[in-house]
Amino acid sequence: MGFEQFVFYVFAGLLLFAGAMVITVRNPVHAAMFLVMTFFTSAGLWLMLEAEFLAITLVLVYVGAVMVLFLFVVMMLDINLVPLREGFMRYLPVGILVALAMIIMMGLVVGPEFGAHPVPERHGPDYNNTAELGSILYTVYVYPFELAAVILVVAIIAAISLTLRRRPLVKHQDPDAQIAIRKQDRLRIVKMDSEKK
Amino acid sequence: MIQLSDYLIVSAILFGLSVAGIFLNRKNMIILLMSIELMLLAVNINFIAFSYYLGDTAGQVFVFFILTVAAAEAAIGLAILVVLFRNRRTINVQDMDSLKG
Amino acid sequence: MFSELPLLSLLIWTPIVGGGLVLLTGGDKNSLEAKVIALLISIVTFGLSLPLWSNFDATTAVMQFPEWHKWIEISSFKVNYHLGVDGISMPLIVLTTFTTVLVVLAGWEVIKTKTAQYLAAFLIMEGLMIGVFSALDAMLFYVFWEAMLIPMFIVIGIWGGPRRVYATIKFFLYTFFGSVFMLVALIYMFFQADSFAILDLHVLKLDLTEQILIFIAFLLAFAVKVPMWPVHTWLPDAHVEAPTGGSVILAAIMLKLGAYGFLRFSLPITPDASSVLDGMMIALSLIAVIYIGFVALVQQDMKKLIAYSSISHMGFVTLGFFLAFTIYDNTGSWSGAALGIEGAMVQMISHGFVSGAMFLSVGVLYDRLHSREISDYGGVVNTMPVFAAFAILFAMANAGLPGTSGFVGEFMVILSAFHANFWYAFLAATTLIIGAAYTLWMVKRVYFGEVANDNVAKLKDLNSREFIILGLLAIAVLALGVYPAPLLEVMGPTVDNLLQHIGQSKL
Amino acid sequence: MPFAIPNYNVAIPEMFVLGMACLVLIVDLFLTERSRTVTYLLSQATMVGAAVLTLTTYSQEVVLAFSGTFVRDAMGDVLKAFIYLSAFIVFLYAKPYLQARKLFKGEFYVLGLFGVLGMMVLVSAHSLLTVYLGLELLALSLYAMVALQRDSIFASESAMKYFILGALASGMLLYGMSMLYGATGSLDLGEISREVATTKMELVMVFGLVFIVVGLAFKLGAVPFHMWMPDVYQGAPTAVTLYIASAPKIAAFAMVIRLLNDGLYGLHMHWQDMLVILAILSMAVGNIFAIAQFNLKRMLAYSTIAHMGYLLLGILTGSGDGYAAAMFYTLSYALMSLGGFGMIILLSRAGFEADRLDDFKGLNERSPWYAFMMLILMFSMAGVPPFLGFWAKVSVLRELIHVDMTWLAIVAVVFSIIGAFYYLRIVKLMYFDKAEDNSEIKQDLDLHVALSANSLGILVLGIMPGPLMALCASAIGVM
Amino acid sequence: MDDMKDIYLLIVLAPLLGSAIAGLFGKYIGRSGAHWVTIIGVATSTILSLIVFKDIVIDGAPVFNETIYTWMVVDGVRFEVGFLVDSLTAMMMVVVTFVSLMVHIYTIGYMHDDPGYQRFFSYISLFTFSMLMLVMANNFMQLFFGWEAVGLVSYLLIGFWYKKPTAIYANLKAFLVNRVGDFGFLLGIAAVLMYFNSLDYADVFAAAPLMQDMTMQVIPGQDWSLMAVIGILLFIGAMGKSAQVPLHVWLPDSMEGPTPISALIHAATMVTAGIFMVARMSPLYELSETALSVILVIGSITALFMGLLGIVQNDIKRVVAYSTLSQLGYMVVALGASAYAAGVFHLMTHAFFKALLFLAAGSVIIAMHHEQDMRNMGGLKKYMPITYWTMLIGSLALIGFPGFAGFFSKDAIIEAVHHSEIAGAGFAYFSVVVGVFITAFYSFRMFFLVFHGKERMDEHTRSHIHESPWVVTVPLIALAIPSIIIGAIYIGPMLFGDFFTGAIFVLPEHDVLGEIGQGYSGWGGFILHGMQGIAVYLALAGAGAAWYLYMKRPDIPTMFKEKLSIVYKVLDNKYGFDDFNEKFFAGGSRRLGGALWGVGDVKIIDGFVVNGTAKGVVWLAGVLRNLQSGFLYHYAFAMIIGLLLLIILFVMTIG
Repeated sequence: MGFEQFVFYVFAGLLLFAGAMVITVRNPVHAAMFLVMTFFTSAGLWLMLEAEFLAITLVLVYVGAVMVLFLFVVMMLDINLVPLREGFMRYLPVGILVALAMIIMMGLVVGPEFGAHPVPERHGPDYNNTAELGSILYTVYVYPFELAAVILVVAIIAAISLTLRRRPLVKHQDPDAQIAIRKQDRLRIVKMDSEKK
Repeated sequence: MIQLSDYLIVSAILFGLSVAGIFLNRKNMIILLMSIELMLLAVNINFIAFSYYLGDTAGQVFVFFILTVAAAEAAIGLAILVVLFRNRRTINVQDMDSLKG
Repeated sequence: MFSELPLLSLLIWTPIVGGGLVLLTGGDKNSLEAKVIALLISIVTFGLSLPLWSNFDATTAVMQFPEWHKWIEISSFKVNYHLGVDGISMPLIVLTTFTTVLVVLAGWEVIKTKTAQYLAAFLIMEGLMIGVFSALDAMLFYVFWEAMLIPMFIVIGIWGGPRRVYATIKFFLYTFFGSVFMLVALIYMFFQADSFAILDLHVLKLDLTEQILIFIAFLLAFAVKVPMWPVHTWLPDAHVEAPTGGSVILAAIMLKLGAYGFLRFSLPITPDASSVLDGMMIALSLIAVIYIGFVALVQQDMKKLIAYSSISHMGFVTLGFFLAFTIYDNTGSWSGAALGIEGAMVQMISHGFVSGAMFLSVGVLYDRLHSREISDYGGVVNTMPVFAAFAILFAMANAGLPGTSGFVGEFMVILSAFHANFWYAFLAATTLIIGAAYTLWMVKRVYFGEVANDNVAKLKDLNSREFIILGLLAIAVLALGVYPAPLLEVMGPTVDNLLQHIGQSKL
Repeated sequence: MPFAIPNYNVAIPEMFVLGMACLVLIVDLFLTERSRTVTYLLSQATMVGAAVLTLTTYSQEVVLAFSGTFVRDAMGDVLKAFIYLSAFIVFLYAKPYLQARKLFKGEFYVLGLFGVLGMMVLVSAHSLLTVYLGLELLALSLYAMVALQRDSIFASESAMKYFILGALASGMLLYGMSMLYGATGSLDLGEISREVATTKMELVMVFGLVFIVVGLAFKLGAVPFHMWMPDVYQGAPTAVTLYIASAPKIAAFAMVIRLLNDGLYGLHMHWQDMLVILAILSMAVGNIFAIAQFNLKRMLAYSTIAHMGYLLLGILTGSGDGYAAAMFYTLSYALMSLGGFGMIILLSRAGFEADRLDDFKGLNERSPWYAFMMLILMFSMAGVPPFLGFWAKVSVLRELIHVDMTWLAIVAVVFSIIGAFYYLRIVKLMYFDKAEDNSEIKQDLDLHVALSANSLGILVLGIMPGPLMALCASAIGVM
Repeated sequence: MDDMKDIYLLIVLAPLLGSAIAGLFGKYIGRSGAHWVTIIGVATSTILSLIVFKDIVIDGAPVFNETIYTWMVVDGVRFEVGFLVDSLTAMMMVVVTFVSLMVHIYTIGYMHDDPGYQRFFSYISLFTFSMLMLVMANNFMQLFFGWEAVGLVSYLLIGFWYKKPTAIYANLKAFLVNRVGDFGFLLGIAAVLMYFNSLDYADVFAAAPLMQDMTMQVIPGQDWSLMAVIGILLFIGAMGKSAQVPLHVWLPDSMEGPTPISALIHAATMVTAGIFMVARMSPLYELSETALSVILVIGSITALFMGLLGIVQNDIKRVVAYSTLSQLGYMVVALGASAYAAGVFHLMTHAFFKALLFLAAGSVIIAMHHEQDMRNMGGLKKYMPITYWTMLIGSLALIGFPGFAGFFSKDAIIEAVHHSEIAGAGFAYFSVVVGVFITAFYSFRMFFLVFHGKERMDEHTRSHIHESPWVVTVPLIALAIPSIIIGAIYIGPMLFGDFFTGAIFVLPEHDVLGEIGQGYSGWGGFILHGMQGIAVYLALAGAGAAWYLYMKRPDIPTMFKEKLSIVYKVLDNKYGFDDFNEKFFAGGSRRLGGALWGVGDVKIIDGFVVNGTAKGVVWLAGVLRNLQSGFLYHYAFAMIIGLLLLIILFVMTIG
């Protein structure tokens, strides 16, 4: 086993361990922490695959931003954790069974098909992953790039419009609406049979 | 040497874990979201592995976009979660059954 | 002058457009203008159908008054607006226009709510039914065929009796169930023939398995409509719950559509399958005649009784259609086969008059007492002698008395059945007894005897509107019974042509 | 790498919609509640403008742009035109509904416009990447729109369900895409198509295909990936349901064609079998479940599931005619569904959602005209001639029979009989029952006119379905 | 010949026209208008019929056989309406129109107070039309038309008093029983059409000999003679119309109708249609001894057993009715013995004297204020002399008193049967001979009970008894005359002469009348020959026995009734036919119908299949909807499991 393989197995092992922990730990904060660990370890794997830019992005964006967001929400919502774990053990066999079936099927496909794929030559030290990505991102993939921007805009709009509360905690009147209200907006006359005893 | 299939199998197991996560954490919305992040991570590993072994950068570009979109998705997802929590004071999936049948 | 006009199109669209007009008057109450417009339109339509008869060339079997326009044309789908009539369809169209006039009249004072909608539904239905009879393009046929269900669904559902919702949904789903398989069969054949033209389908070569499957698909559609045993149970419910007009149209025209389908589609398109499966068809027909006859005997509701009697009579129609092959197998000649088919067709027309008249008669009583139960009546002849005279006439026609139209078809079919097999004729002829039994027993209980109760004592005899309706039908019933030759003349060449066609195997 | 200026011309409609969406977003900031109509008008103008831009440059030619990530062809243009039309109608119908519920905010229109943009991207996608991005753009807009009614338990619950399941589905779709990428080494659909024809990695392809089909099935709402639909349709504000139920289905159709035909036609024999299973399940589940519903929106959701089953029938034939039939089905469905939800809006008013079946009781007495309009819609959905829905069903059945799958056609018609039952029930309620609620129907004139035009259009197209069929056929290129 | 055609048309249409006017415009033309218009119509027919009779029979004009119009042409077969007038037809026309005319006149008196006066005249004129259509037909289709039309009128007339429950029961019964006969008749016609490809008498008769050896398989594998099948099927029709056992049950009940109807339809004309038909079809029947045997046996059963029932009847009309049944049996026996001419001859004489008996009975009934029970009569002789004497003439004619019309015809039948060698002839001979005694017994039982002995009616009735008005008595007298003389006049030509040549066909080996005719020497000789036979003495013995038992020793019948209560009961129940029919056919049909409906339609087809499917789907929907649990994780599971299954399914199939 060469060094490379060793590193791979360490990262892969940690990745899978952390992944397993994410779904099994009791506390969402811990889960988030293990998720961070999966990001770090997979970033390591990506580095081995010469995807340096993405590895760094993963750490920066995901660990730095997304997971913080997660944690923030977890803290903010002040969730009662106990009922959320109910049924965990009960469904463990099913979960394992399904997951195993899925993994076996996937393994059966990707294992033999890609088992003997030629391993490419490593790039030399002058290889700049970021530059290469950048050059096609802004040329060949300029259209998707713009779209990604739009998606981010939508996300912003959505997040704001869903969560922004104007003047929170302040009760106020809206005379406009009060005056504009009509009887039939509030009141619905329902005909009912007189009750028979 | 590390084979392409090694990466793919790691990714497959990760995918399997995310599926198991959905089965196991049936009530906790947050972990459900995290499971989905795991699934996307599995996909990303696939893409990058392919990209490397095929010597084609497009796979990495795809991952780039997946990361972007997933971040946006997470933002919206969490926003919806917040709205939901404000309405119901819980994120227990079990309580979310006013629409059924 | 009529040869230049697109007569068939006019016949189809005048009532449909007219129905729209009536609808626009929006007469919600007992609106006179809606009624007058509707009556005018129905009379105009009837008038338009007369040149169809007078200008009809009874010496040929080709389609007359043809119209052809492209309708839908894309690479894999060609549907044309193709109309025409022959000796089979033309009399049925005239029957339709005639009956509609009566139906419009029949609802005159009776339908007090949503009159305009009621009348519009019937006019639209009329147009659609004429469309079914005159369509020469299978897809066009299907469109009319299915569209017709909608107004009927509405008519039964809105103006029907207490169980109308059950009845009308049953009616719709039953018939819908039958027809969708036909749609599949039609499309299947389209790809074989690259045409939806019915006449092209007639000459389409099909192997026996295909024919049998297609035959069964058609059978489902037409058997439900006719209706044949055992898919008949929608009819009594629909009839009982429908308003009088609905019952009349249902019995007089709609049932004929199924029978017409057998002639237009099943027999000529799948002659070999018809020949293979004719035993089943005959068996089902005879079951309808006898089984349903006995069932009719025990009905307590007049409309139900007449409904069952309709099924039984329609059994004769299907019997007549499918005798041909057995006749050929048993006697080695086609002699007697035309008798069966034409007999069945006369039976269709006659049943149109007779069952229509009987439903109208029940309607007359129902309008007065709001009951259809036989036991609520008795001795009606004492208070309504004129009406009773009509009712007995129609009952006699229903029992197949010579001199009335009811006799002609039954007589011909039984004669033809004898050519096929003694026992077919034997079983068919039992209707002479059973038919008379259920009809006259009802007459006895409803019309004869002492005045049964105060309600009957208060009955008023026919008013002039009712008199005209029943009178017209009585004339039709007697005329057809005494002199059926003109009708048969019209049908003759077409039926001969049909027989010649089905005599040639497609295999 | 040399940088070539991309051919922007073909994407002008997209750019226009994007620009207008941003404009609306900004303008809306400066508007008061009262003048919010400006937002509405601008949105409608966007749709009209986009339609003009698309249709004036319509051509049968296939143009690839942006390094092959974007394709413009006749099918895309026609579908886009109908997407604009649907969105236009949605905006129109939605207005009174939103006004009555204090939801008449800029966000609805902005998100709606971005959603349209997402659909356009999806329609014109020619790369796995653009498919994914278009899908997400659309999906994210929809998630947000569903949750827009923030104080509604139902809306937020359904948004959550929609979101989680949607994310799961896109995860699966992505996994499939990764497999495809691995097997073909390209994201470009044209390239993939060529590779599929030659590659030896059939197993991986089919493996990836399964995931892709799952993703598509989710978007269409095919069983068993349909379960979000009833809840979302019911839970979302009707205006949003209206939106979800119409235009996105057109886009989903395009997505299916892009992926399965443009990219993976070589695997037709495999995806055909998958679609057969999905189609049968969808028709069965959709039609049977719909019977048990008491909520019209929910019932229409199940009916949509069934419709998607029929739609799949057309696609699974794998022939141009089949696609044309499916496209015809999609457009017909969109029109009918707009009408159906439009009727709910028509009968609703502030504080009252007319989404129970019982709310339609006695409509014929309250308003014969709208009862008649609804009757047209219901019979059309049931597939009864002479309405558009009939021809839609005929078209897909026809193509099924054309490719010798008559047995499937028979299965389909059997389920359509079951389906007819619940549509009839609506007609029954409207025509045969007494009204529970006799209040007058008060809505703006434009809604009345549009809804009438919508329903009558279905009748007119039912009588004259030829042009629309021909349009679909020529858009697919099988004239 | 054209003018003849017009005459025939007029004969037929005159009563129809009268009927239509009286029926449709009865309200406007009033009572006298109604009877005048119908009587004129029928009188026209009668006079013209007599002219035709003279023309054809006396002057020997050629047989008329022409088509009036073509009803329809189908499949190369012409269905036509046309007339065949030969001696048989001419005779029937005269009988029908004459009796009908008498009945019309009589009705003026009999129905004097009835509110349905116009309707009644309309019906009987319509009947005349129908009956003429029947007898004048030159083809089977028209025969069937007339056949059914007379049935219809009979139905209407039996139920004329539609308020009477018994009347409307009887008319329904009559119609249905007749329909059973028609059922066979129609099948017979169908058989004729199939094998002869024509319904025209002339064509069929001409082709019949060629068909003699043809067979058909009614039951697969069994070859039956075609002629026998056709003959029996047609005869089933005759059994219905001419009330032969077991289809006789309607005739006694038909007495619920007004008496003129009983005379006209249920004695003189309609019921003899079957006899006429068989005689008309003689060219066919001659070809099948099997059919003739059947006819013979059925006829003799009817003759004997129906006569017996006459003994126990107390209703005056029912006695006459059973005598009619019995006499019809005689006629049928004659037919079966190939003595068609004798049968028709008896038909003719019977028409007169039986009409006479009915009308006379009607006259009694009028006098008794519509009381029909003989136990409440007696001693009417002094009140109603004309009725008395005419009734006596009728009775003597009926029992076959030498010299009276009935004697000739009945004796001829007895002789014919005696000579016949067809299977069953022995039994038939026994029946007809015993029948003579029985006939005489019940006839004179009635005669004595009505006109002689104690006056058993109540005071009120007695005070009002008087002879009937002239409109009643004139027809009685007019019918009494032929009842006496017609037999002597026509026995020669009809039985032994060439009266029916060309109309009735008899094979030489069946020609019993020919055998008898060899010894024939005028009507006087026939009487003398008759006196040597046993029949005359039996008749006298019967009449004497009636006198002894009912006038002299009325205690004996009462004693019999007690001692032989079983026999009496059987007779009183009319051998149980009615009970059996009521229970088995009527009740059975209703039960069967109820079962088919309740079980077949309602339970199985509707309940189980149709609604069951609908309910099943709805139930399924209700159950399955729980799958849509509302829980997000269930939805996700569905997706994941769906994915997994798809993977397994598709990846496995490739791998």
